[in-house]
Amino acid sequence: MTDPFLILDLLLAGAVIALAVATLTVRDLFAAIVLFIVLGLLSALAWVRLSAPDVALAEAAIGTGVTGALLLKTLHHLRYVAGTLGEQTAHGVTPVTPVPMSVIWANAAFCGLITLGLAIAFLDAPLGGPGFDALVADAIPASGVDHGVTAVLLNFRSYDTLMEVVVLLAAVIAVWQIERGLSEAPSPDLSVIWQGFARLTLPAIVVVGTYLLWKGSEAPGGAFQGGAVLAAVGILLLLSRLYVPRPAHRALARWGFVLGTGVFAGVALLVTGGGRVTFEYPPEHAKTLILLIEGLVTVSIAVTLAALFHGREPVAVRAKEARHDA
Amino acid sequence: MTPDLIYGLTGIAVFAIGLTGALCAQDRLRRVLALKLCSLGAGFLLVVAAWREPPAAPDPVPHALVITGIVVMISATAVALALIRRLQSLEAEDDD
Amino acid sequence: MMLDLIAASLVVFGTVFFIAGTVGLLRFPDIYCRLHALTKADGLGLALVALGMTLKAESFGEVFRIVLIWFFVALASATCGHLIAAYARQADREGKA
Amino acid sequence: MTIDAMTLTLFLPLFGAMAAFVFPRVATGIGLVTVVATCGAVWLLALEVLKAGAVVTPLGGWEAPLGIALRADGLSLAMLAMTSGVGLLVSLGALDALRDLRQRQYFWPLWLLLLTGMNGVYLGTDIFNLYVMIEVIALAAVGLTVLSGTKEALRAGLEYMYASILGALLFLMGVGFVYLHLGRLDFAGLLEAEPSGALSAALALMLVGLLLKTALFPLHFWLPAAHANATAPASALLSGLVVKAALYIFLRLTTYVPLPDEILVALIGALGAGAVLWGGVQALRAERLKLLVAWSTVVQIGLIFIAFARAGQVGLTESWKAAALLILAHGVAKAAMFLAAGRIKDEVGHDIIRDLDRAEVRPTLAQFTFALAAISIIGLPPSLGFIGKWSLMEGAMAAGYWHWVAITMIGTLLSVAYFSRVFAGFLRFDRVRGPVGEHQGWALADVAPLTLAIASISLGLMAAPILSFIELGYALGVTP
Amino acid sequence: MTTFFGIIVVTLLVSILTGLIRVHRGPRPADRMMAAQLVGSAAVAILLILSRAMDMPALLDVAVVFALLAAVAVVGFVVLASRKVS
Repeated sequence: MTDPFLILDLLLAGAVIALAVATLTVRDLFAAIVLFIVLGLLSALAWVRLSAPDVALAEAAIGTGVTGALLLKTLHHLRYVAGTLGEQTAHGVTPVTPVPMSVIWANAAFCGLITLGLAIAFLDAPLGGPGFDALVADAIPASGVDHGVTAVLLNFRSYDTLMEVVVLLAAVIAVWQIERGLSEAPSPDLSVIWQGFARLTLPAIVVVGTYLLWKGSEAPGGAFQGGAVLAAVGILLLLSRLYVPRPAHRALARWGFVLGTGVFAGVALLVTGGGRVTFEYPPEHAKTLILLIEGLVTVSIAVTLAALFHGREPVAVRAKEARHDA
Repeated sequence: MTPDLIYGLTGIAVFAIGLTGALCAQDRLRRVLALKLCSLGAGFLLVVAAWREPPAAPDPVPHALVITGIVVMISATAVALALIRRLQSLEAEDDD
Repeated sequence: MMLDLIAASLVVFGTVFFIAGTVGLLRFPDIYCRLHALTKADGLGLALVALGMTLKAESFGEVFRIVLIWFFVALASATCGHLIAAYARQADREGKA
Repeated sequence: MTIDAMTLTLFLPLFGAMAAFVFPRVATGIGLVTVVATCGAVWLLALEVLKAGAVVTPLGGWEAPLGIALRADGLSLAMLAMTSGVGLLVSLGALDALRDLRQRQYFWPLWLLLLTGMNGVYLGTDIFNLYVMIEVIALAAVGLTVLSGTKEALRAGLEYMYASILGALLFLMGVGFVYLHLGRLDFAGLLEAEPSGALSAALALMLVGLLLKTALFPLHFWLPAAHANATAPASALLSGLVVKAALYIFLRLTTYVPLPDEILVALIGALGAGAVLWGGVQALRAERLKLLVAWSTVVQIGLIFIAFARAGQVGLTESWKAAALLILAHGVAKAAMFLAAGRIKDEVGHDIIRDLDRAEVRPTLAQFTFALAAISIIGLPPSLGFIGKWSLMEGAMAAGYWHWVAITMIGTLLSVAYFSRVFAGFLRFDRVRGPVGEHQGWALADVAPLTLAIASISLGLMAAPILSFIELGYALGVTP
Repeated sequence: MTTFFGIIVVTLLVSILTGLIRVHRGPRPADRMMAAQLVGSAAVAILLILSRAMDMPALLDVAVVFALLAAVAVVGFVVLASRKVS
């Protein structure tokens, strides 16, 4: 009899492809976003099957969770602005001229050709082939942490990781530059039950985020996953308007955004000297330094992701400008 | 039929679907979704490339790369969505 | 062996609840009935599966995490059931008004 | 703590960006100091490269392929020097051009992050790291594009964003295929690799992604609107510097992994020819000055790709110098031109070409600057643009590729034609003009573009040292 | 036992996929969201079982995150959807 896990893999793969098609073809945008979120969850499951729990965690927390919240918020904003916020809403939100079917089919055929070429190239490549396995195994004892992915992210390729945090910083600066103003939307009417929920869950989420961060040095977890889970707290606070950003909070927020990048880059520079180059942590302090960097980067990631969700610099703007920013 | 083969082809298909969507989709939000699909496909490919037949452990480097890619992608998405929101606000103002 | 059997039957029962929930979600006529099906499936199905898995757990840490997961899902599902029902009722009223 | 020049080149703008963001009130001061300091770091690095040939730093002490190494050679230094030099002058120009407090606050952090990203690209030797860097560049560049906050700029910025993300994702997919095939991601691994199907697929994906980011015809659709609608200093940075980062990666990649077929080389040349012709015609039809300048960027990029293909030889071993010269020439001249166009628009109040001669104000110096920059872009001697074009045509003639010569000549004629539309607006005196306005004459804002324009011409006289400098450290030779 | 777990997981996955029809069909946003919530819970169950079947305790952490995010998504949906149109 066939292995049930093979059936599982085939089913998951089929579901992922079908969901990808459905995300782009379903008429209602809200449905498209929900399908996309489900697609993210199923991809995370697939990555679990490929023994990549770190990636599954990151995808679930960032690629699906925070992204889903962002997409829902944007859709809500667009429909609010367009004045079509209702149960049965317009399918798209931006005015479009319909594309002729011929163009779509030509594009699809073109992309089909690309797929074919890529599939052939993929099958041609040596699967389970060369990699960094041996190099990483040799270098892990000197890295200061026991978990491969964390060692790669924060030691072997920490330059990449620094730049990744810089990308987040660039994003939040760009978003603040694009949008501004205070949220004018009324407080949502959430009942007592929600308050009980918030009182119980918010601290629990904080604990889970910290746990993920702390666990990263020996098992799947780490700064990005922990930061994303902490960002979920921020998103819940913003959504329920338990916290409302004010212009006075801007300075603190700015410090929050640059804290992780600043410390990361600062440590990278401070360890130089005595024959060591940038990013070369002294082996005896490597673990401490990595934990320090991870901790502060987590804080920055959480603040930044929450700010990206909020999506505007909290400044007082003139009434006319603010009208449609709500 | 090993998982890497199945999911590798899945990744390529998802990437291609996203590519088609990015070229054809007209709605601004839908184009963002299409681009997210592309990044998901690339993630699949890298995770598959890292997979080794159990009990061998997978290569951690591509995993780290995918995590970086996910974070980079949400930054780009956030900026694109902020642009879309702002643009919609400005366009709505014009219509009044 | 006995433990295995109990764990397996718990997991099977949990799965049956999930299937029942899905059927309800698809077949029930309106949103409130579907909500009813959903919360049952969520709460009971996951509780049974989690209970089955605690019997198979290898360390106390695993048991703790499984209980935590069950707690989260139960709490979230209860709250969300309430919120969705309130939302649907509000939308219904506005629709009629 | 002893920090080498290479690290400084990367980290100075990064710290500057953070400081400028955290202290918005003094952002301008921080920004200027940082750009000057970065120029200094590049200068120190140049001295090291002159002495040693090529400088390599394995970051974290981990040798490639496990770690990431930074490498500086003649070519990367030429790009770094152009970036920081042009960047400094554009920063000076921005002092006057950005009058809105909010624009000033956000210009500096975004521009410094952009500088970090570009410096990272020119020093990078790891293709995944290059992916992250082009994303840093993309986000900062989009932020700069929409700095003016107008609807047109936002629309153009969104299109630019889509193109950028898609280009970067194609590149990422290519990185995935490289890993699948080689199990490593550094340039040295690419150089040693045996050609194969998976590698060709990887290269194709990465190159198409880069072509999209560098806006080669027909993937240029996003460029004109984005560059024409940004504020003047942002346009100068986007057109003069940003597209060059993707071009540079293209140049490196095609050298390390030679294109497998002559037909592909010819195809790239043909796309370049398409860009020259189509961009030229569009520039002739453009109604606004900044749009014309943006279309001329499309033309120039096409020309650079003709230089890639010129030798018609697999591996591009001969043609890269002409391409590098054209990249440098265009970077300097186009920045000057956009700043001058911004000044003209600022003083006249609009930039509609047809009505330029009817303006009541005559921004003489800005017009003079524009004309000087145009000399380099058209490719008249003794400018750097002329040297680049000349070495392109010389090689093409020597190899008997007369069609590339013909395309280059047609492109030159077209550029003379579309720039004369502007000069006609500058020079016609037959209409009755109003009284001369107050901005006329020697304003501080004109100094920066004028310096750039003069540099673009006088650098042509220094072509020989530049050529020997970019060859330092086997820039594109056997040992990376 | 592993085969048994495999069959259970496949059954749960089939139930998820059937539930997706409701996401696709709607008709109301709340219907779609409910179906998504069911998918989330079933995915948590799958992860619980997989963590034993594949012997990867780390999957329990993934399950915790799944459980949290389902809650955040639904709360987000309700809050955003119930803000009044002015």
